[in-house]
Amino acid sequence: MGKGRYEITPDPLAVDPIVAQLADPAMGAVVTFVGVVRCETGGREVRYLEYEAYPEMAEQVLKQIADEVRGRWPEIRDVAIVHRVGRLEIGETAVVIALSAAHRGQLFDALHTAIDRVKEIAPIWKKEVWTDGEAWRSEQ
Amino acid sequence: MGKGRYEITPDPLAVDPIVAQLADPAMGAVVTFVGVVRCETGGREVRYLEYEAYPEMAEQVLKQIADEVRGRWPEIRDVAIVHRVGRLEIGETAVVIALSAAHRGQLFDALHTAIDRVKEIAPIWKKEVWTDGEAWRSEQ
Amino acid sequence: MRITVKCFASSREIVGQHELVIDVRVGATVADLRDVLFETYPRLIDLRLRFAVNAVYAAQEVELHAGDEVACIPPVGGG
Amino acid sequence: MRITVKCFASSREIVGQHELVIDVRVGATVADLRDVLFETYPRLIDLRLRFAVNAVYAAQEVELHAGDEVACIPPVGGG
Repeated sequence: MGKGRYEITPDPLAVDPIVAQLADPAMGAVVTFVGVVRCETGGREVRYLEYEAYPEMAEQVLKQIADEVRGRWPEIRDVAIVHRVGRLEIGETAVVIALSAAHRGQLFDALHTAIDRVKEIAPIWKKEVWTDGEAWRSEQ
Repeated sequence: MGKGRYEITPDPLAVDPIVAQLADPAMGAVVTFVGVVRCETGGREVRYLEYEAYPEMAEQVLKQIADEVRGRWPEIRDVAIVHRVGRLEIGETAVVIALSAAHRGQLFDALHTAIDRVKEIAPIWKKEVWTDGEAWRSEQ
Repeated sequence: MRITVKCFASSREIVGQHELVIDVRVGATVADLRDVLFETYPRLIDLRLRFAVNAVYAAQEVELHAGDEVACIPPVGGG
Repeated sequence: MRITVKCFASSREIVGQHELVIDVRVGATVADLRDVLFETYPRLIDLRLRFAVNAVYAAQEVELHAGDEVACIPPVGGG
């Protein structure tokens, strides 16, 4: 319990290996959030995204987010947050968050909070490259 | 949008192929619920589970659950619910639910509702085989 | 008229088989079929069974037709 | 004393490089370093920058030490 995984990687992301990593015999439920590159943003056609991170800090912040979530919902057994960086095409996965517990209980609220916090505080940046320009974008 | 997938299968389940099946260029977020066989239930040690379904009806009911969820949260783009049957060992996946949307928005509440409804109405039964006995179990 | 009855999980174990063919009078309802089943297999009475007709949950007063498939639905436990 | 400054995303593009080494007086704070950066690269002023010291978010009044690594953190956009 609590092996965790908090990682910034240039490699393509898959959900099953991350879920497998959380496995323990008392785990009965896993929820995941998968963030995917969309073809459109604010009415503009996206060609691709470019993600950049401050990896040493980002991995610490992802772990901090996991600690926040587990502090607030103690029934959470384990948390993994993996974020990709580099150029990502439409349909590619930018982030995977996985939370495990014995029972489904509070997993849904915890998952919602985890992705909100990643977007709020993790030092990761996204440049949108449109057909007619580009910009660094934030939800803040 | 709305290709859907509602299936009862004896085969092992993986998350990534189900997420991939929901993919469309305007999809930005997917959430999944993965139900896993636990080693323990109500203080009893579980040896394995035996799932049984009425497949023709169960697949219709899974589609009905997806329609309910999409009716209540219209921003949901697509839904997949796949449930395994047969003998499942500790750590094996019994059910995968995946919901996609353009943005994360209401995905978390919708996912919570979807798994609750599967447990409530899908004609699928679970026999727990403990070290000291067995019984058909329901949350109802 | 002949009705196919499908039994699952605990009801299948009590009946001893997955499928039965039962004769009921024309105009019989789900409740009438249920009473036949309860008479033949009294242990079904404790199961809190619901019934489906042709793969759709059906109330006790639903009228059956020749060739219908009725399913015994003990409390479900998916997920 | 020498401070390493790491720049990311829009701040990296404005500065033109990922890493700077900047000399500040002993006892200088994050705010002092920020002012040096703003004087040299005035376009940073519009970015709503936050700062991290040794990979932890730091308030403006935090005092720096020789060898610290300060990061310019424009509004983040992960996920």
